[in-house]
Amino acid sequence: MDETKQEHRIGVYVCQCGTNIAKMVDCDGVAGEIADMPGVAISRSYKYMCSNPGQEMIIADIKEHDLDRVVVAACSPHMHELTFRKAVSQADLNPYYLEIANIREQCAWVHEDRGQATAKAKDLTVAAVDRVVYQEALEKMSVDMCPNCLVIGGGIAGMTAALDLADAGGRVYLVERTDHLGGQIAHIALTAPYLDSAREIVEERVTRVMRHPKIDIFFESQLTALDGYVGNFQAAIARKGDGAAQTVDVGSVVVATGYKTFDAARIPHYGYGKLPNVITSLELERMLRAGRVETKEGKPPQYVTLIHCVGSRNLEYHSYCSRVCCMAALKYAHEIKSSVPGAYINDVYIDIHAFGKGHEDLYRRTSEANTLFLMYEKNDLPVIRKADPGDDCDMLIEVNESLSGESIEIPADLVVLMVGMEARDDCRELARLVNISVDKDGWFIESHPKLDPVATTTEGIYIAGACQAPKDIPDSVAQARAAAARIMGRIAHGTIEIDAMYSEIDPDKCSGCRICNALCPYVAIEFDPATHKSHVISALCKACGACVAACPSSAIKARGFTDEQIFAQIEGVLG
Amino acid sequence: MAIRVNPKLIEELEAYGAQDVSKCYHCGNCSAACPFSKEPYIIPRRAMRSLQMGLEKKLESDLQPWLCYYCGECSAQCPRGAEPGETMMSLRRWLTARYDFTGISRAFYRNWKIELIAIIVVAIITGIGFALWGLNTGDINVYSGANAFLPASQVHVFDWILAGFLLTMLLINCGRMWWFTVGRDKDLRLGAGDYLRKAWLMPYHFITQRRLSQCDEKRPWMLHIVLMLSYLTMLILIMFFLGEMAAGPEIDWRVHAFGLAATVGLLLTTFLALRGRIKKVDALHRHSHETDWMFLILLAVVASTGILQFTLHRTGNDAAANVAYIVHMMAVVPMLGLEVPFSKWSHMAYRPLAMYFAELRAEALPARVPKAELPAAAEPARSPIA
Amino acid sequence: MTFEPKIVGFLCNWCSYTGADLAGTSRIHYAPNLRIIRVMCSARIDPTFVIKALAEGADGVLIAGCHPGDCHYSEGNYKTMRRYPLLKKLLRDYGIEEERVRLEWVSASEGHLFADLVNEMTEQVRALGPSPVKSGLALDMAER
Amino acid sequence: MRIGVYFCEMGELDCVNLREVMSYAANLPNVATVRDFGAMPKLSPAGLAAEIKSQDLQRIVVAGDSPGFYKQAFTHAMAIAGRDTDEVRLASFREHCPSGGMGTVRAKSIVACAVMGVPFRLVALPDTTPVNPNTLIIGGGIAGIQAALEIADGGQKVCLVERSGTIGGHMAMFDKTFPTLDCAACILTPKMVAVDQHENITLMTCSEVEEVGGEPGAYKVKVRQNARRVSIKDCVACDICAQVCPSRVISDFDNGIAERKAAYIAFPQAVPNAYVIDAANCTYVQSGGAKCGVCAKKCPKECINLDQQDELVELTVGNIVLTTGYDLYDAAKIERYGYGTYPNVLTSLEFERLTNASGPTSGKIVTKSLQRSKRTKQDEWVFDAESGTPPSSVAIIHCVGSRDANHNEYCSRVCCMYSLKFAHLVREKLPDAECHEFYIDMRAFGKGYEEFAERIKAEGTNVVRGRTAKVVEENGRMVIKGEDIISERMIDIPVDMVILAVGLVPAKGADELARKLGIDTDRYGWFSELDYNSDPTDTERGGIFVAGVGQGPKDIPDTVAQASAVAAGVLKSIAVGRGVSDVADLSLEDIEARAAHLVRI
Repeated sequence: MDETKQEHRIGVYVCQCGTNIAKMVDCDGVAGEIADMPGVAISRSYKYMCSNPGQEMIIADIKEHDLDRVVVAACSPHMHELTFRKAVSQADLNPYYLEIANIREQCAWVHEDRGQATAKAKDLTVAAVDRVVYQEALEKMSVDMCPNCLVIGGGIAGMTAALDLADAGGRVYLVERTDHLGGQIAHIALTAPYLDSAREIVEERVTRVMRHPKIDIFFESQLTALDGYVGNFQAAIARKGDGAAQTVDVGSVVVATGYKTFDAARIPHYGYGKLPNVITSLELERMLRAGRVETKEGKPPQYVTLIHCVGSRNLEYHSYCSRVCCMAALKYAHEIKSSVPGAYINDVYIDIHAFGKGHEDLYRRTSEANTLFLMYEKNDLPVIRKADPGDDCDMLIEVNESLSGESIEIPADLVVLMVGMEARDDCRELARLVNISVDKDGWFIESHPKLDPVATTTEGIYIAGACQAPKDIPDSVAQARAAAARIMGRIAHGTIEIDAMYSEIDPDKCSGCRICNALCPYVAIEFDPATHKSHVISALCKACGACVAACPSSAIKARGFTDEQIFAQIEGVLG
Repeated sequence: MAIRVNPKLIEELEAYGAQDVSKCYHCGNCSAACPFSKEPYIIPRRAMRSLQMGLEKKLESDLQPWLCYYCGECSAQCPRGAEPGETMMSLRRWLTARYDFTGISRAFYRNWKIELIAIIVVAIITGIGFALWGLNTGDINVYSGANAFLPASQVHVFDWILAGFLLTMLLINCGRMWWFTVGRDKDLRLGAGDYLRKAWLMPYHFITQRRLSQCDEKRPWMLHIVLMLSYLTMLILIMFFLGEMAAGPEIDWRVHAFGLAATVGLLLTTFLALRGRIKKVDALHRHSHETDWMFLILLAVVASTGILQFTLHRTGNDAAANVAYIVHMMAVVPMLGLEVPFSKWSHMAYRPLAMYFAELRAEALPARVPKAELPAAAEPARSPIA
Repeated sequence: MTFEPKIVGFLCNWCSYTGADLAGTSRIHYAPNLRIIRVMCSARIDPTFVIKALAEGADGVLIAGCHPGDCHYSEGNYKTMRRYPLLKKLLRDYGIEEERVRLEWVSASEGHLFADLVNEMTEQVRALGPSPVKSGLALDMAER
Repeated sequence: MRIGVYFCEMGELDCVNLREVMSYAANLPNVATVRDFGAMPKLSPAGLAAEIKSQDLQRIVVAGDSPGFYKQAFTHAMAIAGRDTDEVRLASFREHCPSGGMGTVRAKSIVACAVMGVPFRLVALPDTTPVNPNTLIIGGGIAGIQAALEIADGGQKVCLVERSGTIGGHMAMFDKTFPTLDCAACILTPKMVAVDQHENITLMTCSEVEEVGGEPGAYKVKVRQNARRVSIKDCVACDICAQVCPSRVISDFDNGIAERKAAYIAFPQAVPNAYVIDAANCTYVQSGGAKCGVCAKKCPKECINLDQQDELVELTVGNIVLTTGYDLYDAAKIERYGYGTYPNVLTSLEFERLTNASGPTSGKIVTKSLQRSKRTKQDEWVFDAESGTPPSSVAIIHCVGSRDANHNEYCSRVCCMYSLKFAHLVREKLPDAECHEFYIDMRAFGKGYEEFAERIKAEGTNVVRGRTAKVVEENGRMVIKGEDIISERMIDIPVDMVILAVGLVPAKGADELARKLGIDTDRYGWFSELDYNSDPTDTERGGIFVAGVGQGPKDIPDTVAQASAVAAGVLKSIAVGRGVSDVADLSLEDIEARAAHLVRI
């Protein structure tokens, strides 16, 4: 195998990543040893390969030492494979003549013995050198970008994205599972922290969406299938009830399906469903809208208690914070007080999350309005019980109050449970349908938590609003716009490049057994009766390689992941 | 047994001057800013909390408000403008009302007009009483000696009656204070020995105002102690040397000296206090309850009329001196009869008592096991008071 | 001196490899005996990869993919699941302890689980001792 | 239909003449009664119900700066009176009333819309105007970078103006980012490089906006390009100029905990990757060319021109994006924490640099040591990896200058999380060190934040609920004074290092910039968005957008989302060739007419 290497000129770059890698791996040492490998023309170690000078170094070397292969031993390829491919191609070398050795996430950061870590880092780098030799020059394909867009969900996020995209000139298909637009906000009277009219927001958005000539709305409908690939999706939309689905061509998809509220009945402490005067925030909204905040007995409550974090920030239910409930609770404190001036309002909380613009002011105002804030420890939930007949209240809430260190009981005639946000039941189903992933809580996973909160691991599929994680209105709107922006950018180009990694069938080897046809989840393999052979529709292929492993006559090649490459890598890692 | 919270108490306290308690979000800044905040007496936040939650019983048996001398540091640093200092002041008013069995104090604090009326009524009765009595027993033109308009000997008797009344009231209320804060607490194991061993704390704190001297700001302490001592001196003089005071030029020079010193002390301090409350610069003077004003004004009148009659008498205007004397009495009687047992002045007795009780409690309390042990947390101070 | 086994891991790009990265970003330490090879999907893992690894001197092989139902390619891992028993049979025929080759599901959010898995498997293989394959089988492979 | 208009104020509005608005409302069609309840009114639903009945009202309009606070009283009243409770509408002035003269007119139009029962935001959609396809972005932090890339990737020309010598902003100073703890440089530098290489982006560093004229769609902007005195094109960042430069300066990039030369580069990955001559501290420039000038002589590429002059560049742009970010609140204003008095009391950014691999101690956490400074020629407390000793106990204090009526009342949103991150870094680098964290509310609200907070507690950091009141010195050691509220104890913990989680304030000059652009700021100086909920990144002025912390404290994901959101507005306008004009262009008559039209259909 060394012979094959001999004729190559490989450049190897070991990144120190500040001290991230250098702390556990002797980078210079590794670079030094690799330098002696056959075919390696140059081998260096540098503080930050990803930095501008780092990339410049690679480009310069490629030109100077006319390298034909490049290996970068650095962080995970998920981090910077693209960065370095770009650098390589800037030096007029095919970007796929590049191999990344992951010596940070899977070496420096997970080991404690510098010796062993260094040895492993070397093995990984050597393997990368072995593998890169078998890399081939691949070309990206470019396909047309359909300017139409599918938006799933008619809440504030969905409507905002739809409006922006339609205003920009593309046709938008808006799929809404209910018979009206507005989503969760349609059930809310006022918004926190300024107590502005939620209804006006909805009215404004809905009117504009309904009247927009470029938006087609599918009420009481759902996405039943999504075929194709970025720029060229075929989405099947079916109305509830009738099976006949309508298919539309879209270039991108915005998933804005939002959330569902936590089912308070799951928490035995609160007796929701058993005690008539324990209600959820949603039920309170209904009361407020009807203008009557009163107990089941029809009396105005003297004592009202708001309980925070119902289903949120709790080991048994959801560990995460639902982000909007705190402000909503403070808002309710004011609304109830203004509806029932005589009422005493108690607010049972863990921490007040008043983090946004105007939030702290609302918190201060709520305190000033004599709202009594009572703090409980996470996971030490309050317990609600019926009061004794003699009492001047309907229920008593037992709390271990942290700020006083007392175990207290709070009189209550009405208890409002601030139910948290939960991923929708069908999130996994939908995720599979549009081929994106969900986290342990059922929220859709963004392609990067910090730098790319709207894109997903699947090209052309974007997420916006509370389906990605709990969010308030402004943040949902911002994210929806962000998704729209990304799509507009794509549309402006007219075409898009799709990854060069896909499978190929060698017609000479193919026996036409058709095993692969059935295997492909994307029906990307077609059988040609004429030639009696199968071939891959590369644009549809997502390069999973299932067919490659299955082919009895090993006629299928996974570009970028060929058998030779992986064999070479195996030999490499085993030194 | 869980304690019931009572959101109504905070409203009741507004009448006593606690306007901003609900603003507190319990960051704990005030307790740490307070020079007196030592376990087991973490002040002022914990009292603020009890008040917010309306834990009446707990507050009633709480000595913490008395341990605060209102240096104002907590209010100055409070991030929410919740005025912890003023809240403690209001709690002291509320406690005074609680201790007072007659309910008069409560009436005074909840509605200052009642106190004002009471003062005026008492003053008028005193005035008329003394005038009539003087006119048919003595001569308006004679200040002292034989045939004096208001002969010292008789006034003296009156003084003693008044003192007796005043003392009984105070004793009963102090008794109640003891019961609320120490007596009824089952967890406390206190023998007569403990009471005796610590008894010195009362006079000690009464005379020295030691604790106030520990505030970062020393000026209030100096004023307070001057006021206190002048007042005490006056009291003693009146109680035991009234004769000499009323006597003419042949007055004993010591009485003379003390008398004048005390008067100057009183006038000076009341003047400064009044000025402070008008200017409202430093935190402790920013808020004034009506009862504060009445008390200060009474004190000013007493002192000024006192010195006035003295001067008039010395300058030979006996008639004028006698009139001044009556006015003087019109201020003195309501002050001693109303202010001392039922209003602000009573803290003169409650504070030293509180120091004493607090120390007793701290001694007798079973060692508290903290919920969570801190790595480097300080040990609870042995003596939180002295 | 204790025997330090060499383990080759074939990890799917979307779940297990990302999970391994998460273990890294969370700085969860584990045994350095595993050498990871990235494939797009566990379904790409050709049985010959495993044989090759053993032939090249690996004492153990780890195959890891998304949990059933979570596959990025919707059903790749089911294919892997079906192939695995056949692979086991093959190994038995070669006379290789089955425990040397393991199929596990590791999701993108299971950094801890991945670290534990590596530690546990390392100990397991260490207990088994050096692989018998190194001797004979390598030749057969060479002919392939 | 009979309508009643009721005014209830919070008393926080000075830009509206309420009397005038009321008399206007009284003359609107169908308005039966107008009443002013004054500031902070105590309303009785029963009383209102009686009035509704007596006046026979079918619709209520509650008007004021924040009328929502009083709405329910009226809704309840309508219910009692047996009317349609949905017929209570709000006329909120706080939301859409600009400061200055416009306030009263705007208030009138808002009332008009409410009376007619149509959403103001729908009626007040500004007209469109032709738009110039070029975009100006002011501020080269992560927000500016993200917005620039989004727009440039959309195929449009962008000019990114940055005040300092490099883009990257505060994020470039960070070591790790919460909650994933991936290194900031690793995720930021590629984007910076991308900006540098993008054919659609013109990068103007060392530049500031001097003057803004023109109108929406075609703004005329004067940008002052301060002389960098080093040719970006030719500089290879060989560092020789810095080595030979005699003038030592406190490094602003390292937030004052390290020194640099007057010829310097902020950090190795700076973009553009070229050195800068700090004119204010350059001997040559200050001496008017009389002294020094050695760097220019020694530069192997001869790319230093110490006599270079500032330039004024004229730009015409259709859209402007404000991403000016933030500064830290001045911790010295809070004397009781001893910042500036005790050497080892640090601000959050100082600690970021200290713990940063590319910082002065290359990431070693040590306390300051006394050394003779080459700069001032006297002993100074400095960070030095060799002579400095690692702290055995560290305190992290939350809410420094935030949530405090004496400083800033708002919450700075990021401090809780970065403080937890600090705790993790301290415990990771110094496993034997104690770490104490003092907070009021633990605001871990984002995706994965709560889990992160739990993890930090599990790692053995002592997380205490209770704000630290003061840092004092007791026999040579700093001592933290506070109350541990949960365990009912007074805190009295000796520490070697105190890290202040200092809150955020608008970036220096942001207010002036806002004035130049004719947009509002809130009372703390953060840029005012057009609508808090539905248009968080637009402003009153057409084609001017805000994103990131400049609009209000925000963490990186939210900042990035906003930055991308802005791109939507920009790209949209360019795609159809028309952008929106100023909301203020709409006259009261226009609004009335449009509202009436909307009611008809």
